[in-house]
Amino acid sequence: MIEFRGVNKWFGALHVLKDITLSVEPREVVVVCGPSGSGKSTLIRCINGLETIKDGDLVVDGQRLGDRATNMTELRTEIGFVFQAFNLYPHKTALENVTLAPIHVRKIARAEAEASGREMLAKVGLGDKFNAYPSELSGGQQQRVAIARCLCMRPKIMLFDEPTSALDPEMISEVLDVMVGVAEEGMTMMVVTHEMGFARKVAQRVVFMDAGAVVETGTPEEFFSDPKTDRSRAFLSKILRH
Amino acid sequence: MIEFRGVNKWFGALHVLKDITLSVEPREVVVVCGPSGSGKSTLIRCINGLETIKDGDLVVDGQRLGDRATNMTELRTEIGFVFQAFNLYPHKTALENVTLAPIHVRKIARAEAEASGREMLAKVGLGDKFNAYPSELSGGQQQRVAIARCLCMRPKIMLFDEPTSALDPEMISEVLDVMVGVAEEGMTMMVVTHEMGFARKVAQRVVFMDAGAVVETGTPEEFFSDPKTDRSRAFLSKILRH
Amino acid sequence: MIWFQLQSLMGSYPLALRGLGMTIALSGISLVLGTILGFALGVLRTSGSRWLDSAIGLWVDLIRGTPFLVQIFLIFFILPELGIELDAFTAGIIALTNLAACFICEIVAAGIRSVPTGQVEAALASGLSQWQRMRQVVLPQAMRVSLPPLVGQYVLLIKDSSVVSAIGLTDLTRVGWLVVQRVPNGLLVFAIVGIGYFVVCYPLILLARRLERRMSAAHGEVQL
Amino acid sequence: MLENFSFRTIVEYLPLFGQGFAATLWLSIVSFAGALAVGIILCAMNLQRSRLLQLPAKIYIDAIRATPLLAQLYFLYFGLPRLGVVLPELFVGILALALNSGAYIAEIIRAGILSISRGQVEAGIASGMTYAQRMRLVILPQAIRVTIPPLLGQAIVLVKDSALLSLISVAELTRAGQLLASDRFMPAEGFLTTAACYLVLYYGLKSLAVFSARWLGVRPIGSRT
Amino acid sequence: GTLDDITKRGELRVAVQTQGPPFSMVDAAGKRTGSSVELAELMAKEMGVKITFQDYDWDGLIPALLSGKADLLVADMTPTLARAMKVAFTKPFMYTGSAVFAKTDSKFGTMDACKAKGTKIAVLLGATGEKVAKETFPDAEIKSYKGGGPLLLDAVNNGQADCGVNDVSAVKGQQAAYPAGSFTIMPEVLSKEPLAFATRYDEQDLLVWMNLFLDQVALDGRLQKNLDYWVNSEDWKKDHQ
Ligand SMILES: Nc1ncnc2c1ncn2[C@@H]1O[C@H](COP(=O)(O)OP(=O)(O)OP(=O)(O)O)[C@@H](O)[C@H]1O
Ligand SMILES: Nc1ncnc2c1ncn2[C@@H]1O[C@H](COP(=O)(O)OP(=O)(O)OP(=O)(O)O)[C@@H](O)[C@H]1O
Ligand SMILES: [Mg+2]
Ligand SMILES: [Mg+2]
Repeated sequence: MIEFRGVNKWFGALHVLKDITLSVEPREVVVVCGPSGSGKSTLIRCINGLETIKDGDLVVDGQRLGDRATNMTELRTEIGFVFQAFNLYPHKTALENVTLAPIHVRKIARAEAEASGREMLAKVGLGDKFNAYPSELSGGQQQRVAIARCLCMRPKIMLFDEPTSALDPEMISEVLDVMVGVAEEGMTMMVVTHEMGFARKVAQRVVFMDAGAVVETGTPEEFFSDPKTDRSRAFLSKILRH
Repeated sequence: MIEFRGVNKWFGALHVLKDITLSVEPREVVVVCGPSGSGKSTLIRCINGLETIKDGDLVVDGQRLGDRATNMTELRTEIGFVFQAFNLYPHKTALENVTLAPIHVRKIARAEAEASGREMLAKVGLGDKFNAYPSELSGGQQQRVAIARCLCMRPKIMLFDEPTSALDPEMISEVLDVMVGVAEEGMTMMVVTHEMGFARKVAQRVVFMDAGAVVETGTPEEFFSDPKTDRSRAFLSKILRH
Repeated sequence: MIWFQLQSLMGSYPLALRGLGMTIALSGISLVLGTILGFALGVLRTSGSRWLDSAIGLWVDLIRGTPFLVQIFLIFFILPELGIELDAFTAGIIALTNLAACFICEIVAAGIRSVPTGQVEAALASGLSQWQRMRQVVLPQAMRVSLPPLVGQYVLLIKDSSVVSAIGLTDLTRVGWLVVQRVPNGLLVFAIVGIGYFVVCYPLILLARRLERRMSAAHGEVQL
Repeated sequence: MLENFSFRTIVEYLPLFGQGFAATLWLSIVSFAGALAVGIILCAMNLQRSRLLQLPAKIYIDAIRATPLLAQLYFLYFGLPRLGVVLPELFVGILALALNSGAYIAEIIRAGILSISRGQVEAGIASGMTYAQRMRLVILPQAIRVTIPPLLGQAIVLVKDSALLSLISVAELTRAGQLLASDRFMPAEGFLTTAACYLVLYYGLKSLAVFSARWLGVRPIGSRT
Repeated sequence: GTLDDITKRGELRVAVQTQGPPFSMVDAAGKRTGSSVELAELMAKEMGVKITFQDYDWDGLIPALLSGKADLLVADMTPTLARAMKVAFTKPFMYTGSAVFAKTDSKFGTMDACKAKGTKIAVLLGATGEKVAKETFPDAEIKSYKGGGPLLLDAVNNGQADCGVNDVSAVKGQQAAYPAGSFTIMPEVLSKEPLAFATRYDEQDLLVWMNLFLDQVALDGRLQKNLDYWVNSEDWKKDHQ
């Protein structure tokens, strides 16, 4: 579904992605973790073309990014992206946030889009917040709207960039619960997160990055119980200690 | 050192602090926790007068807040306050951040203030970052500068409002380590935090708040192993689960 | 014909230089004074006193809402009836300074309001006095936001200074009017006047753009 | 001048002021609409990556901002006829105001657009919207809110600048005052009445801005120190 | 009295309206000159004081006189009765009339042509010409400009107006800046208007003195000399262009 083959990327002189080779199968859930600045966000932002790569191949849903034949705008409709900062449209209600892209991008009739938007919001536990503006919602609620917004496009892939790290501790679990639900329905997912409980529960694979390179990959059991590199061991000890 | 006696506070119609009675002894470390919106921030912001109280008595370091005789500006120099968002002055270097108040408020000679500022920054592990601007520091480093900034005023009391919740997971431990160090030197501390590891390690008491009221207080062992109310039990289960 | 007129215009260049000098003197002095006064008003406006805020707000509204000509007119012709006699240059400076101060006050107040609450609270918590908070923490940060619009406002005020010719000061625009009586090619004359203003204003616009770019570089350019 | 202030004469001239007021009002509205159009086009050009579009917009904006409206008005009114284009003065006046204010408005809108956080833009990109859709659905609606106060400021400037049109024989508010001053030699009466009318327009605009801000759901920023 | 003040001050303060040649203008050297200006200088000389000119633009002129910033107002101004309710005019120092002018090669060469419906006629805002034009050409479209007589010539020359109505001597003086024969000035004089100086009613002594001055210069020929040089011929051009 997603395949990185020797991908490299620079920000000016900074080599942010170093020769990444990695593939994600359909219906697979992959958790990406690693220290700050290691390139996790850059990695998943490349997948829907929010960042462009310098060399190497990146094939998503059978289409090679950067090819002339690849219509990025169309490809993006197949990829849902959930941001750390939610990025809901502040001038639209929850329902409008959720139906905006289906109506204008997918060209679905408004009534139909609203019906499925309502359904999706109800599914993430916000059946009573259709007409609330983002500013009237708690962080956890906003992030759930953001997830519903992606799901309404019925994407083939969902990408999450630290979806819970801007949330209050109490609200983290409500968002994680929704994400677990999505994973269990068989979505292909790549999730940047430090929530190891989530990784243990639904990930088929954990990818550990450091300084722009993939340092270690493995099943959650392997990774948590027996990290192979010093760097991942040090990282895990800091993350899990408190 | 800090004594709340029947303190009440309203924001408009919202009763944020309900009849709070609570006292903190010198050299005691108290951790405050509770769900979002329960009034934790408001509680500790009252102590240094960032919020004013409606009725009840609040006595800090022997002085009653709201009394004409109490000089708030002077009292505040005895109270260090560490914010969730660090609130470093972005236009000043680490060293300037740390020496601003000693020079202008305590009227200490610049050379002397800088010497003790350097010492304090070294103590929080930033001996090589004197001339860095906040934008050049990581979150964890910024928060440590913020703590050093308070310590430079040699306060009698330190207040922390969720000092680690805006940090990357890896950086949390470096800040907690510094806080543990401060606690062990015998500082009177009130800490709003959800880091239960920290509470276990240094707190003499945990205060659980809900909907503006203190619902439960106890030693960390009592509180974590045997929470008395349903509300605190539910809260703990969410916080500790992931 | 054009050549003939240009030649005849050349004779007026001492007059034009004097006009340009007057424009620069008037706007220079009143911009400096207006900036100082405007900052003071801006700080007062955000000092937390509702009374001061609405008093200054009302004054700013009055000045923004009425033609500058009328303000000059009141200062120069009506104040003498209250026993305040001013010469034209002083009256022009006062009127322009007041106008500048009102606009600058709004810009500065907006800058101050844009400084995050947390910054003020941090300063408050470490025991800085109100003046120290302003001086050390708030104003330096407000400046970042205020500087580009401030410089932009200067350009507008320089152009507004032409209204002072109503009270007998011969500024650049007035020179244009005088010359056009003799060389009736308004197009040519006012093109030259326009160039005069351009020479004064354009460096300021460039400066404003530079400041703006430096600030947005710090914030990271938005890609649309 | 004030001790003989004659309200009677003002009343006598009131119909004239009424006409002037109405003229200024509609002149300003039409010019402002034009200025918005000019501003939007200029701003759109200025935001393009292509230098070919960007450069003319930049040069135009700078040239307009650095020169006085009077010179621009002169160019349009007396300059265009030399090139064989004779336009009615009303049209020239509105054109001059729109072209002049448009340059300022372009900068205001640009600032508003650039103030939209990167995350908003990326959210639009990520959900597969085209450039035009992002602009229309995400960026502009949010930018509008930020630009209301500076747009109000510009509208006020435009209303006052429209006084300059009396120079090219467009009868507006300032002219009514000047007539009172030149027919009857009553400058105080003339100019103070004019000022009062402008103040009415100012407060009208201001409440319109407050109203539209509320309509768009912008919360006022509280002051604090 | 005002005359005492002037003597004490040693200075006569004159507000001028720089409407253009021949009455008041700034010449190429930047010096203020013209028929009215020279008369005012003569006045100061007779008073034995020096003269300062205050050059207001149109909006500031009347306020300057009324507020006492200036002692008198020197311009080519018609003393209408309405205006005389506010300021005190001297005796007329000359008579002129409004004339109609048009571009030489246009179809508006005669009065009748100008009377046609929809003719665009340029006048100066608030000037006598404005009123006269409205009476003479009831069907025409009157356009009032602000900013001085030369602007009218410019407007007619550029085709923004078909013809203009202004003080005949002003038109004659101002057309000098154009190539000879650019404009046709029609022989009909629409109205006979006096031109006078103005001062305030609380300056009766100055008013009396100025009237006496005008009588004197009329008698000893100095006024005629001034008018012959500035108004009735184009002699001034060779000295001042
Ligand atoms: N637009 C950019 N221009 C220049 N450098 C950038 C840009 N975006 C990111 N970087 C740099 O690239 C590196 C990797 O950034 P990235 O955001 O991918 O890290 P991350 O692993 O997601 O970190 P975090 O956990 O803090 O989100 C960092 O050093 C960052 O400073
Ligand atoms: N300045 C204010 N004006 C009005 N209401 C306020 C203000 N500050 C806080 N509140 C409200 O008071 C209540 C308590 O706020 P407080 O910030 O003390 O909660 P908290 O326990 O610190 O929550 P969190 O964990 O989210 O920081 C909340 O409902 C909040 O919305
Ligand atoms: Mg990241
Ligand atoms: Mg809080």
